[in-house]
Amino acid sequence: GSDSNNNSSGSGASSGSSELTIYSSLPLQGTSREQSQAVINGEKLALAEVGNKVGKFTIKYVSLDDSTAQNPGTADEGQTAQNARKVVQDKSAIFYLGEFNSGGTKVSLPILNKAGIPQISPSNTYIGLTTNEPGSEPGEPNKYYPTGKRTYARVVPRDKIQGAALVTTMVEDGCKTATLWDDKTTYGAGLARNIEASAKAQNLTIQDRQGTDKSAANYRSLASNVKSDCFVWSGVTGENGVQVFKDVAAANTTAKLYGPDGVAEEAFTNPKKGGIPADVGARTKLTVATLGVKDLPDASGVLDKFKATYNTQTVDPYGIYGYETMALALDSLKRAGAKANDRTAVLAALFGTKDRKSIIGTYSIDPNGDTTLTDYGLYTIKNGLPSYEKKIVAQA
Amino acid sequence: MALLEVEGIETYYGNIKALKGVSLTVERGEVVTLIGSNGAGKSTTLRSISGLNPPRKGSIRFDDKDITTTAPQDIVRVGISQSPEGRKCFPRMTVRENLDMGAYLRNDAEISSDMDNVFELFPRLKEREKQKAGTMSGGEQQMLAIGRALMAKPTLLLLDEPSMGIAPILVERIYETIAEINRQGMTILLVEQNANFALEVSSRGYVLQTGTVALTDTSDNLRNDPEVQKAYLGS
Amino acid sequence: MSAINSNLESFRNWKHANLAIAVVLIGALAIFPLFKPPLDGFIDDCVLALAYVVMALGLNIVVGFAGLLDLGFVAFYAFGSYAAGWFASDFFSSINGEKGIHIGAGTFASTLPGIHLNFLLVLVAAVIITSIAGMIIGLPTLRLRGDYIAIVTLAFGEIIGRFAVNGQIGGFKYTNGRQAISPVDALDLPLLKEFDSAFSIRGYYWVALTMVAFSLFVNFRLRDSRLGRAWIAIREDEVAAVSMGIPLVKTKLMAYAAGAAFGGLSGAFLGTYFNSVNANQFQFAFSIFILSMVILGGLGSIWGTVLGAITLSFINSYFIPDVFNGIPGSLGLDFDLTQLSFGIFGFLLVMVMILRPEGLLPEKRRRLELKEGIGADEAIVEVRA
Amino acid sequence: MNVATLPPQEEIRTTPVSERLRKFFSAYGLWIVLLGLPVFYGIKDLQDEGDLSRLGNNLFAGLSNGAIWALIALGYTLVYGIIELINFAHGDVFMIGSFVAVGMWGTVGLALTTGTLGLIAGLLVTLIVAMVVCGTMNVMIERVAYRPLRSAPKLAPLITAVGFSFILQNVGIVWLGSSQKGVPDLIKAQHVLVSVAGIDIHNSDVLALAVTAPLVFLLTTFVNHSRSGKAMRATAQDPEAARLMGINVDTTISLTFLLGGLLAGAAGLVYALYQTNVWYFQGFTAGLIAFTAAVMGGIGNLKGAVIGGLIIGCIQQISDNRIGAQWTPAVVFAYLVLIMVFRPQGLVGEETREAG
Amino acid sequence: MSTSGSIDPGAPEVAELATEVEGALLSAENVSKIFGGLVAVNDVTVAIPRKKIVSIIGPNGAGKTTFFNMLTGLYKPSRGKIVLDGADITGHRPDKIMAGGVARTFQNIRLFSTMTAVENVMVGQHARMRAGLIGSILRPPRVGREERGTREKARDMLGFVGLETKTFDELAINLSYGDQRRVEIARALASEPRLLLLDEPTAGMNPQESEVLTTFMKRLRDELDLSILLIEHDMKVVMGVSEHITVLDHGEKIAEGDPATVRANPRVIEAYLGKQG
Ligand SMILES: Nc1ncnc2c1ncn2[C@@H]1O[C@H](COP(=O)(O)OP(=O)(O)OP(=O)(O)O)[C@@H](O)[C@H]1O
Ligand SMILES: Nc1ncnc2c1ncn2[C@@H]1O[C@H](COP(=O)(O)OP(=O)(O)OP(=O)(O)O)[C@@H](O)[C@H]1O
Ligand SMILES: [Mg+2]
Ligand SMILES: [Mg+2]
Repeated sequence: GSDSNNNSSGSGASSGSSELTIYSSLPLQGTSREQSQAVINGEKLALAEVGNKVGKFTIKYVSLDDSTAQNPGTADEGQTAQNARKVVQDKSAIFYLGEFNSGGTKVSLPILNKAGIPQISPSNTYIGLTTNEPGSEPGEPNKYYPTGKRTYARVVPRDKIQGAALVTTMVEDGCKTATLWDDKTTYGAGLARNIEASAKAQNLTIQDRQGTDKSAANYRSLASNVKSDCFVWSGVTGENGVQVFKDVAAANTTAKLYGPDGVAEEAFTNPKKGGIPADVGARTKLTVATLGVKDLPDASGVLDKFKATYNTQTVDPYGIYGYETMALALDSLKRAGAKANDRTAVLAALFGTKDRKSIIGTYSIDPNGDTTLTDYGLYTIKNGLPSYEKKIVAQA
Repeated sequence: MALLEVEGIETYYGNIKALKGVSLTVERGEVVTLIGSNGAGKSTTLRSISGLNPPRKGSIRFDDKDITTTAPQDIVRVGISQSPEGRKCFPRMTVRENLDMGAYLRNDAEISSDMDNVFELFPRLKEREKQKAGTMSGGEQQMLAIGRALMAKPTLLLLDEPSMGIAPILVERIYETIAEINRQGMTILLVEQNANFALEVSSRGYVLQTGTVALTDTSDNLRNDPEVQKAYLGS
Repeated sequence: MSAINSNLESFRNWKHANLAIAVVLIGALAIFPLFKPPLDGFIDDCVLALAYVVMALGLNIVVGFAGLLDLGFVAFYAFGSYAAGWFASDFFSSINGEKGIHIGAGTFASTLPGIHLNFLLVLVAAVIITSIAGMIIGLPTLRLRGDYIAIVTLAFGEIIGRFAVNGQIGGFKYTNGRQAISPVDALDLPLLKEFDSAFSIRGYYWVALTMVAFSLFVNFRLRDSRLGRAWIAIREDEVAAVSMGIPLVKTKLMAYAAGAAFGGLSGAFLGTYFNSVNANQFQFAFSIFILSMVILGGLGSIWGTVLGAITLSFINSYFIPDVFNGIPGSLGLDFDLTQLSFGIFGFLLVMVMILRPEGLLPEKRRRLELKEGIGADEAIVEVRA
Repeated sequence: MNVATLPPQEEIRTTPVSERLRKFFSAYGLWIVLLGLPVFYGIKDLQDEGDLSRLGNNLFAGLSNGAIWALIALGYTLVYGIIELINFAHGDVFMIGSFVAVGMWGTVGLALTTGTLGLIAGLLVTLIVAMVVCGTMNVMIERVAYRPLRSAPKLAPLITAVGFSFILQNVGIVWLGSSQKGVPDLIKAQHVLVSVAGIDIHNSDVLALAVTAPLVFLLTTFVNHSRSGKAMRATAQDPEAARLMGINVDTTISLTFLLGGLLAGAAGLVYALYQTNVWYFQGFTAGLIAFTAAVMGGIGNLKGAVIGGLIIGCIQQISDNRIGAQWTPAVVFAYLVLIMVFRPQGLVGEETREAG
Repeated sequence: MSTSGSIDPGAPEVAELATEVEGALLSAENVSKIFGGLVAVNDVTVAIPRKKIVSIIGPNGAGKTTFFNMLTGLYKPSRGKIVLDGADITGHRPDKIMAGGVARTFQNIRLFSTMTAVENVMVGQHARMRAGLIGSILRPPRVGREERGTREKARDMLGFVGLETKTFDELAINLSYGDQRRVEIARALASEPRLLLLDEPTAGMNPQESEVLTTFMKRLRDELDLSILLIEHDMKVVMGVSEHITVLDHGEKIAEGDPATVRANPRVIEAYLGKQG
């Protein structure tokens, strides 16, 4: 049987010491490496901004890899579980920031939940992790919370919101029909389901529903079937997003092209960095859960610092999400005050987040752990960079 | 100076010492035969000479050059070719291509007339010129292996059990041929189980026993040696 | 030195040497977790290693014993894992009017919809499914020779991986694709309380160890049996084997089935242990990973396979992430080695193989073998199997 | 004990129907398999659209795509033919070829604005550099990873090949990151050059066929007719006998790897121009496809590799276009399995004799 | 060694079933084998009586080995019929035919090279054993007994063919050529055959060793009541043991009869024996 003297379950008063550890767990090998790296950069930046200190506590940052050489590019189930257990064992652990992939979170969440460790994901959008709204599976989300208490929050709005944002934009652009492909990841397939649902609600006809295989050399044959006004791809750059857009753009020279935050990065937008060519970029619009500086003046300072620190022209949305993940964690610790080493108190603080003014807008964390943020920014591509157009008012 | 001088060679398979100091010489223009029972080291001696299993000790000189550690392909170049044990034809090449391979290092005008000679010796090969060697019968492959070795037009020809699996009528032919090409000037070192034949065509012979030379003499003397008769010739 | 060697040699030749090694080893391994914290990362690595040992022992039957190069072993991992996913989770949530089917399921699992069988029943299901799958996959390879077998098994591995990713044909959903079937019921055995991996993984460790002991037992028994000899005969020379009265079809299929069963066993365990069955896992690289264990350990050698599996598994889950990647940190450098782990893994494979071409612990037969590079020879045309 | 047990009579006599079926399938099965998809969709197209241009487009695109697979498959088959090694690193050598080519574009200053002549000259330079780099690398890999294992068990080099595949992939990751990188579309790959009978011929198609056809021709001529080619074939069939013919086996094997590498390098460049994207994993995927192509055609057989590559190209296009990209790998491999069932030695593989 | 008891040639039902050649243990009736355009065996009929040694001789490429391969099921005859003890076995699988009592050796030795001599011979008994997958794993007493018995018998067989005890546990590949031939014969014998097919068993043996083998074959026939079908180019051996000889040339039967008749046949002399025969 199992050992019972390790009682970190539920209310774990962590260590008496003044050092707390925040773990991040992301796939550092394979195709997701770049986005993971962006997340880490954001997290480190946010931590550096507070000088690695919250109140009397010193914060240590440990980055774990949830992929393995044998299973790169995504959360390896074994490694993810091991990461979670590693953190459970660490009495100084106070936050677990991850996973990148919703599939990975399904593994780590139940373990961390039992130990009562607060978890924030920088990127999960899958609905079923927090709610049982349409698009989730039966039994979700309760099956991920064996203690019955919520311990998981996320800074990115769940798919439902972005799906609606994308469809709203397409309809506004005058599309009657759309082709929808997804990359078959938890993220891509989940978002696609929400796009479909939203499209139905807004009378946009989805003509062709396909899943792509990222290792395909090209999608020319598949693209020759695209006959609709609009094309939307629900996936991330790392799943061969650039090629998808190039081939669709070539096969159908008039369709308007749309992508989610999964591709709102330079690797996708900038031809010099391997992104789509400028003429395709000119036809492409993206949605990101971040508003531009003109609608969110507070963010500009952080963005500039980010650009300076990491020497880039644009900030990958995942860099922003990473920053906000850490910022939210630190904010919760700060609000827990002297009890920042008490996981229960920190959880209470996390779920007590109200009207937080952040780099991605003002939001609260609802009882499910979801952000109340519904603001999506619409971006076009200028000079190889995502350029903020306007705030989308989604017709959810 | 003898054409081939093998001096005290010791050859191993892994840690097994197959040759324990074999010495022999072959004079230019001779037919010399090696006899001995199974596992005595006859094939190993030939393999050592042609460089497939270089000896760890001892030396091999050919035409006054040391070839002890020379690579097999270079040994062919200096004029030694072998019809190996187990035939080793190229299974997915046709009969003709196999013979062509025999002449791989040659570049003279006589290749095609030499091939005709081989075909004359083994009409079956001519008949099956385009058949893949791998589909030939055992004996047919043996013919091919001999023919291929002849195609190299070597100074010294090493034959490892050329009569194995060959019909009696052809065995005679092969031995006539050996005598014939020897008359034309080729030196031959012959390994045979069929000692009766071998000693008939050769001038001298060596008897190998468990990796050493047990006896050497002229072929006539060996044939009449009661020991040899009893052990190798059958009564 | 030579005295030690000869002692070692005589021990190796002792009739019960394997039994003795196994008993001592497994005994020692059984008590070791008690000296470690219950959630220790090292035990975690050990559980994985043990599960891989079971896989590798299975593949060793197919590749090592019977000489059938199988590049699609991942298929059995997939089937085994899905057995756990299907029969021990809420995946089929609408079954039985959303009330679920529960047979010997744990207390928490009993409250969930879907099919929830006891872990032992899941294992049985996994073994049955994978054995059948093994035979079906084996069928088209029967007339093939040498490396053609490799590609057909590879093809099946890929096809099954693809089916796992797509997850749905028409309206019927049979996997959750890359979105994972999760969570899978915690491991619980009759008479013991549930093994909750959030508090202790010792239970998992012991179950894995038991599976290894079982696999070792079966492997040794099979190797020294009529069937084991038949496999080796087929590996050496199919024509001679069939001429000696060995039915090729049946004997090969049994190798596939037996090998697959272990893949399934381990797959079901891993599905349970990982608490999730994700189509991402079922990639060609996994087949290669397990195959490397077998070859690196010493093809056909049971202890070699065990050692190979442990070595590679630890390189992958302990050495690279926990030791190697920590090197810059301990030197005070801010250099991230994780992006090199892939290459390091490859480099180690190359090094080990070049240093020990015969494998870490070569099969006894191969140690005795003086001549190298022998094997079944040229093709046979017409054996109709 | 009764030794004379014979199988029961029923087993002896096959029923005429099943016998006839068996005969039928062994005679026509392969053709049914090969032609199944195209004929089915051809009829469907005729019904739905009244002409065959859609199928024609699929097949033509398939041929040009397949040409790239063929180039890689040739390298596989050459190496397999000579040392019976499934060279898993080959695809990754090809990947490095692409990376080198793309890197060279930058170096020699090729960009979208470069004029036609400059482009051709630049690409020729790139082609040569990519070929040379890959050829050399392939030879070096053989030296380091396979030659020391010449006398080891047959599967040992398979593992070093996998090891090198990982190493090269890691080089790719460090070089250009871990996701696909779009590269400048120098030749306007998807620009329709001409349209014949409803079939669009793109720049990329012309490029792929124009590079592949002569290379394949040169290679097959070289292997079948040159002295070194003969040496390669001989070494492949029996290295020991080859040495007895005066062939330097090591040199010949190196030469084989060199040729395979050269082709991989060429394929690397063509791939980059054709697909307009590169990534570290492309070699692995392409390698798998090329290996499949080589086996489909009859492993060790040059003609077979080319035919296999072209067939796979066509299947992929048809499947992408009709069945859906998500099923394409499954369709390709299912095809392979079926072909193996009907032709165990591959499409143009040779049979050899039972040695009795 | 009690194989003899297992064969009951006089059993009435067997006699009834016997076709074509009365009382023959095995008969090949008008069999042909065509490879592409090449007729390797053409319409050959051979009957092998019980407890007799019959030889097939003929020039290289005459079709002897091909004929063997048809008898043992490795090749399927293009035409014709093969009958074993009254049962038609044409086109049966090799393992079934072996189980029916026909064992063989190969022209190029085909031992299982990484198995010891004893193990090789144990494989020969495969068809006579019963342990299956489950039995092999659980190893009930029955299987244990069978296993021990098999090993015993293998050692007996190796002794019988004259292998030295100390080489019993050597790997086959490390044995000398002659010993490998012996192990091959022991392996074939271990299957308790009624008919033994030997393809050039003396190839690579010296005349002295061939003589020993000749005696041995006679012993097999007499002590184990075996029939032997022999392919051989060594006329001393062939003439010494055979009771009946069939001569093939270009796939066709050109002569048959007892050794003296065959030896005197001018066609045989011309095609095969040469002047000294
Ligand atoms: N490849 C090998 N590996 C290990 N030992 C070998 C090998 N080849 C030969 N031997 C051993 O070396 C010794 C000499 O063998 P060799 O083949 O030279 O004998 P031989 O005289 O040619 O016999 P035969 O008449 O049987 O051909 C034998 O003891 C044999 O067992
Ligand atoms: N698979 C095949 N394809 C084509 N021809 C073949 C095949 N197998 C055998 N042959 C041919 O059939 C003929 C008979 O071969 P077989 O091996 O039966 O001869 P054999 O009588 O045993 O000769 P040997 O005494 O040389 O062993 C030979 O000419 C051979 O080339
Ligand atoms: Mg010899
Ligand atoms: Mg023969």
